[in-house]
Amino acid sequence: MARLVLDNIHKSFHGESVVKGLNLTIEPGEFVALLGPSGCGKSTILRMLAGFEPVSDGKILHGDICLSSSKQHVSTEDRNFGMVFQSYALWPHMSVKDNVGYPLKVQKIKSDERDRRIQEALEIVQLEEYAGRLPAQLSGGQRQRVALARSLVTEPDVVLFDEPLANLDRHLRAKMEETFRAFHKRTGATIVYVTHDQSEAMSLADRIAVLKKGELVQWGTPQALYATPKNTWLANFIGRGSVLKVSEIAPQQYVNSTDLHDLIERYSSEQVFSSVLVRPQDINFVPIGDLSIVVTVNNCIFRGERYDVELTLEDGQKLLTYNDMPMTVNSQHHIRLEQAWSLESES
Amino acid sequence: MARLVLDNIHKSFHGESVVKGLNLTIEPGEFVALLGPSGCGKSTILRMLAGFEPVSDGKILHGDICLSSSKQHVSTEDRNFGMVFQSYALWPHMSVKDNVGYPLKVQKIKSDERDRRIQEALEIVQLEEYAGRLPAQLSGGQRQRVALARSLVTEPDVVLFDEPLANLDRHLRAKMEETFRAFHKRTGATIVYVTHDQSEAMSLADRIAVLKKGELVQWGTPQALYATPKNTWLANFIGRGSVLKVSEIAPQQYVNSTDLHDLIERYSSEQVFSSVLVRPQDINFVPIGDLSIVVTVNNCIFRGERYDVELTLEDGQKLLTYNDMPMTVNSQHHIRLEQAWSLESES
Amino acid sequence: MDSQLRWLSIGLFVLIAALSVVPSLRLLVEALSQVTLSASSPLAEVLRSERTWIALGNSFYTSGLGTLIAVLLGCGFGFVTTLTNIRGRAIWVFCFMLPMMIPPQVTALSWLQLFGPASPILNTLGLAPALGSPQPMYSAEGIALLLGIQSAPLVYLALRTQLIALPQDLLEAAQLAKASPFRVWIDIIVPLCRSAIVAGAALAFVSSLGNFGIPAMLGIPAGYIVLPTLIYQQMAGFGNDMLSQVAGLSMIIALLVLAGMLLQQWLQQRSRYSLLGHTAQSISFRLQRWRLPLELLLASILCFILVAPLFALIVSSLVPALGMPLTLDTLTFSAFYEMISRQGVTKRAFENSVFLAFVSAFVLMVVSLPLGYLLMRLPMRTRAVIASLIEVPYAIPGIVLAIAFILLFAKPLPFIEVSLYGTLGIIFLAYLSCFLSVCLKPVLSAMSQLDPALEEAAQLAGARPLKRLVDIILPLTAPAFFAGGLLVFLISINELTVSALLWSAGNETLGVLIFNLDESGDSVLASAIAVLVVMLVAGLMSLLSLFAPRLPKGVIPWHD
Amino acid sequence: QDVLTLYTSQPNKDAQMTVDAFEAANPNIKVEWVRDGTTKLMTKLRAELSSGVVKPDVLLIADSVTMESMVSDGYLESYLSPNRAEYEDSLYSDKGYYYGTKLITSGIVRHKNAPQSPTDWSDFIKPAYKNQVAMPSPLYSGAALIHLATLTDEKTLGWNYYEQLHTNQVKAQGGNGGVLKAVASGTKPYGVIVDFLAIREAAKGSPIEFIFPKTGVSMVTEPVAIMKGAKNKAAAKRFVDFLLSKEGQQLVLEQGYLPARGDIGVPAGFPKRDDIRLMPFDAAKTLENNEANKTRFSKIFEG
Ligand SMILES: Nc1ncnc2c1ncn2[C@@H]1O[C@H](COP(=O)(O)OP(=O)(O)OP(=O)(O)O)[C@@H](O)[C@H]1O
Ligand SMILES: Nc1ncnc2c1ncn2[C@@H]1O[C@H](COP(=O)(O)OP(=O)(O)OP(=O)(O)O)[C@@H](O)[C@H]1O
Ligand SMILES: [Mg+2]
Ligand SMILES: [Mg+2]
Repeated sequence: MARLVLDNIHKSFHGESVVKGLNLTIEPGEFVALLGPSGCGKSTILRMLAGFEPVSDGKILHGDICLSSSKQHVSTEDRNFGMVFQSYALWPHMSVKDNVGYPLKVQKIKSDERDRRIQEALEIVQLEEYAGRLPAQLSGGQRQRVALARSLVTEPDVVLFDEPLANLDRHLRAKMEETFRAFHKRTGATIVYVTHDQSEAMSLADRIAVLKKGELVQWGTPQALYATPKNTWLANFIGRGSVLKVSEIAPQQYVNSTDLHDLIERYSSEQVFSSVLVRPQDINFVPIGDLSIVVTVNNCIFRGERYDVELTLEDGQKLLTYNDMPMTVNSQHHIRLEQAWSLESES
Repeated sequence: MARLVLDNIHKSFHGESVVKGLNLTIEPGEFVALLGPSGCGKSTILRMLAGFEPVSDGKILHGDICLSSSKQHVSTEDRNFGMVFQSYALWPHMSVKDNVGYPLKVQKIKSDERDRRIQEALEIVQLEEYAGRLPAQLSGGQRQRVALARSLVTEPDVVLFDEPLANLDRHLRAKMEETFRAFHKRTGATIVYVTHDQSEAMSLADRIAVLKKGELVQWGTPQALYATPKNTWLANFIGRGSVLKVSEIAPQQYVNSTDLHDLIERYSSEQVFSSVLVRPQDINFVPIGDLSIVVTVNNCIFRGERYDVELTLEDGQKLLTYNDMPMTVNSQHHIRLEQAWSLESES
Repeated sequence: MDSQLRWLSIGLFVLIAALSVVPSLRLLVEALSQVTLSASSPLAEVLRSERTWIALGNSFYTSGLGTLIAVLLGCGFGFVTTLTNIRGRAIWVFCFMLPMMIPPQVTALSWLQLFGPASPILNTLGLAPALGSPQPMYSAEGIALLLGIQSAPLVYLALRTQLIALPQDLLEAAQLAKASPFRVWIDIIVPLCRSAIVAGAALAFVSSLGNFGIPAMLGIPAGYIVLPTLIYQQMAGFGNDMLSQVAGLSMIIALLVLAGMLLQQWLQQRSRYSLLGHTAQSISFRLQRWRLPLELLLASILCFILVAPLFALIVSSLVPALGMPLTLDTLTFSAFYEMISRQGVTKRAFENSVFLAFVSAFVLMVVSLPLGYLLMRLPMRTRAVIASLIEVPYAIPGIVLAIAFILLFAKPLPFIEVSLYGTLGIIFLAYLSCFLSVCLKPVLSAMSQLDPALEEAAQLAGARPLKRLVDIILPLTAPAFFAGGLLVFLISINELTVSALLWSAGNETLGVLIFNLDESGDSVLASAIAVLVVMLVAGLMSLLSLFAPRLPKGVIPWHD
Repeated sequence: QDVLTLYTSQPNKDAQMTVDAFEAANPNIKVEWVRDGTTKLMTKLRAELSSGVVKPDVLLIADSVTMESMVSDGYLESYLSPNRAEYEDSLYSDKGYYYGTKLITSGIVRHKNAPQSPTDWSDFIKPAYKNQVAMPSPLYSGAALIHLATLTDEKTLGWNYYEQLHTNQVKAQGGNGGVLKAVASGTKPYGVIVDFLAIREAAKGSPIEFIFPKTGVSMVTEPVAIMKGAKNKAAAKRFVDFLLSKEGQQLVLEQGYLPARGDIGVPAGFPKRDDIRLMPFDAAKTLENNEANKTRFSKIFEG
């Protein structure tokens, strides 16, 4: 086990920068998630870590060994990394069983031990009955699970997951999340996990790196990211919530209910403004009273356990909240904002 | 516009049944979602609708026309259907622009009109800048968006979506959901939408069909599915919640708080039982009192806006609820269950 | 770089140098050997001669047109037999492989007879042309037509390996876009197969360029020279600088190949797409009412290129002497009897040729796996250069290649003092050198379309290059390998021009045997042997079908 | 046992017969032989010589012009065989570099169903033969080149004759084999061809016949020669002597060729020896004019 250091990594394709000056230090055995909008460079980072793409500049260190730099390149098969590809990359000519067992075969594991471990891995992903099938005879989700099983049979130092659960339903995802936790605990491997599902990232990762257009925006624990996002973009990106323009206030601090209502009231008449983040659960419908503002229901969407309600303030700003009951569009209500977090304006 | 009828559809691959006696009537212009665990036959149903796979038995009608039966088969290009493939199926030799524009080119739309519509579609999926790229030079999510754009340029009678948003982050998904709604409104097309994301299905679809191992389990509005699931399996599958074994009670009815606590108490001593569904939001932590039961915190997972809390009853049954604060594992608490829904036992 | 890879590269580059570059270089040296400052050096004479340039132009025309015909035929057959629900697929494919086995002279002669003044059919119908009326086959276009037919299977096999790897969903997406089958074909299938078509076309072009038999048969009477016939003219002269002139002419062919390769590279550069994944189902267009007409069309084409020549061949092997009509009275199996009973040479020739063909095909298949793999990893330009170097020995006429091998090997090998000259070994080496590109072409085009992620996944599993080659790349490109090996086998089993100079007593090949018999007037015996060769090949091919269930899918072209 | 290496352009069967007979007469010598068409054989030999090896001890190839060119390049050993006295001077080189062993003449062949019966070369320029005649091309065949040299030297024919042949659309073929096929299969009813091919094939039943033209026939002599630097000169000399001996010439007769020695007789199907007119021919001069002849021919026939 060794620390994984990405030191000022740059990557460009045909002159176009895709990853720009990325610095990350991943402790041994840490579970790290990469989050970011589609096309921000997450897969590219994994591919550089795995050694499929050379870095354009900077270096990747694993402990004392330099894995990649503009001069050096340790080839993938010498890295002892595991990976689940976004495109699965199953070998079409091998059965499910052979696909999963191939890494073991390469490691010359004996065949009964191998069978046992394949069996185990297939059980985890609930594909025991499909052992003899070819990948072409599987459904999308089943293929993804084969790819997962393949990455779980060996015990690599570092495992890279590229959206490993994108095609699975929620129950299977929950099950798989459990599996990842168990795998992580058992092997102590360092895990780098790319996902577009924040709740997945939040629940699995020790730390999360949020990327935007190839640059690191924030790097911290899930709680820190959720509660104290750095700027407007991040606040919008992580979790659900609304960014409100209010009267000026110092960035990066909590604002309590009284102050918040005050800031909102003062805003309308001012030019200079700050942005604050209001989470939906911090908004309550209240009877008319001192600390309350008038809102109109703009939209109401059913989400299973509850409804997403989109509200409009009198000055036209939008707010998102939840409600257990459907609400009539265009009806007027009063709400109180319990707290908010003030943001840096985006650079 | 015409009604789409799936009449007792069977499908088997090499003698193995994958879809079994499916009956669905989809009204013209309806937005229908197919939900079900991985491998339950969703993609196969779409492929039969599109005409890529012949049906093994039964027939598919579109208005008065029999699209597919064991005797007849209208070929895909005569169906005026659209589809987004789970595997995207982008043509690797065409640029993004050409991929999106191909259906228009086939329909001999003039080139300026075509350019306009391609431009529009690319704007919707936020890929204007990538028009000249080849699919191989795109990220996973970008490829998926190209596939989406391609399905949105034309105006088919029926559009089939196979997990069209699986690789997109939540904000882009929200944006795309909007797009689907707008598209549906504008074209009035019938839409069959496969997804593993229930909240997506719930928010988009007029009606949802839930499948299990190739069989239809329930077919109804999202609200009905969520609130009044038919059996234990469905209750577990749709939304989050816990199925509790309680003393016997008639199926398919609401149970109020008092009755529920009574049923739970009586259960421990009995043999015959019923199952009820308790949604997490119907569980409240309360001070010790009349209507309350003791629980132990089993697990507590951060999910961004709140924590998932897994509780254990004294008889070992598990319950899921939410809490805004983290809770210490193994600490004891009292809860009250506000309501529940009684389920049919699974066949 | 990985040490396995490094050793592999070094080994293979030595091999390429030995097989392709050294013979070509030796010819170059020979071409330049007598260059003096005076204007009368052989090379200068060759370059000055107007006929050189006429022949060059003619070669270009016939090979180009021949390639076009080969592409049309090969692709037509390829698309119809792989993509449609035509009946009896396996039989069509099987039959399409066989015309390669019939000496082109036989094909030409049978057509001349079929449509000539002595045609038995036309004569009974009263349609026969007057004695000595002009024959359209004696023309550049006639040459091109035969060249095209001869090399169509090259295109066919190269294309087929690509077609069976086409991901089905790409076609489905096009059908959804309401593209008619024709448009799907034009817009999706053809572009996706372009790399294979170009590879096949390149092979056809190069093989037409070096072909001597067809232009000799049809071009000489029309006074139409191409480079290989010009080279033969130089040899037939009595001059002492014949070797340098011949070598000089061959270098012109080499230059033509290099130019062709640049074109090919340019075409393929823009058609390298890795195809994600593979499909299990084979694509099948439903032909409906077009099926019967299409089947009839295929049948009539096969009649022309296979049945008629084969029939002519069989007829001429069953009469006592050339030109006699086949009737119940004249029918005799004496030619077969004589060839079979004269055990010695016939048996030896069969053994030698089958052995050489098998071993060359096998060795080349084994070599092209790592070679193709390494080439794919080279920068585009380097790859183009190496690929064209490999191509040169196949393009220059076999007889010239044989000269190069004599020049190289006539003396015992240095250090070990073993002489390869006069053994089967030298023919074997020459075959390797000559047919390397035939085997490599389909493999390269298949490899270029492989999804790189599949290999990356194996790298993650810790598999080193050799292991990846065997476990991942080989099975995925197996049809291409087998296509390459099959082509080498089919071409070398009755190969003539290379072995013509290199054989020695005891080391006869079938090609040499047939040719020598034919040349010394025993064309009836020659036909008998040719019939036996066709039967042998057909037999071996059917035998292969027996192994099909154990081989990866799609490996045996005539087995679904 | 001595090993003698022979390069020959005789047809397989004949070569085998010759070798068998020689080995029978000389049991202590074993012959290893390579057979190929003269052109290929010479190409092979030239390539070997060019890399500095002398493989064969004896050559037995179609024509004397080739031998002449080998002489001028200094590749042949001179040997005065005691048997030469029986031969006409023109059949061997006076320094003993090579000896003609048989006479292969080029004459006329016709299909049995052909309407005309040509009797002389000049018939081929008559309108009735327009586009009906095949001949071997001197550009590809040594024997045809000698034929050309012989006919153009003949005063009554000359180059004018060849120009008229072209006007009359006479078609050149790659070699004698091509002509045989064209005539036997009826694609061209008439042709120019070497005698033995046509006569043998006709004997087997092929519907053709060979005609010795009135003006005379051209001929090649299939000379035998010893290589300079031959490993086994003694055996080579024995081989030359054997071919020139009466026994050797008898063998030629059996094989169906006109023997070079005048006192042996003619094979079946040939006219009496005296009825065959041989046109005069000078090998050394032909070699000298060789390039010019080819160029002139290709100008006429390839435009
Ligand atoms: N070509 C085939 N041959 C055999 N079985 C197949 C084939 N294609 C699909 N199946 C099987 O049919 C079942 C249904 O597949 P389908 O692709 O419809 O599932 P799905 O509901 O789309 O699943 P997912 O959510 O994982 O994409 C699966 O169990 C799969 O293994
Ligand atoms: N081969 C390539 N050539 C050119 N540009 C590329 C290539 N591969 C990726 N890109 C570009 O690099 C950027 C980052 O791609 P990457 O695949 O890393 O994104 P990602 O964060 O994984 O996105 P997603 O969530 O959509 O998978 C994208 O804008 C993509 O278009
Ligand atoms: Mg990605
Ligand atoms: Mg699916």
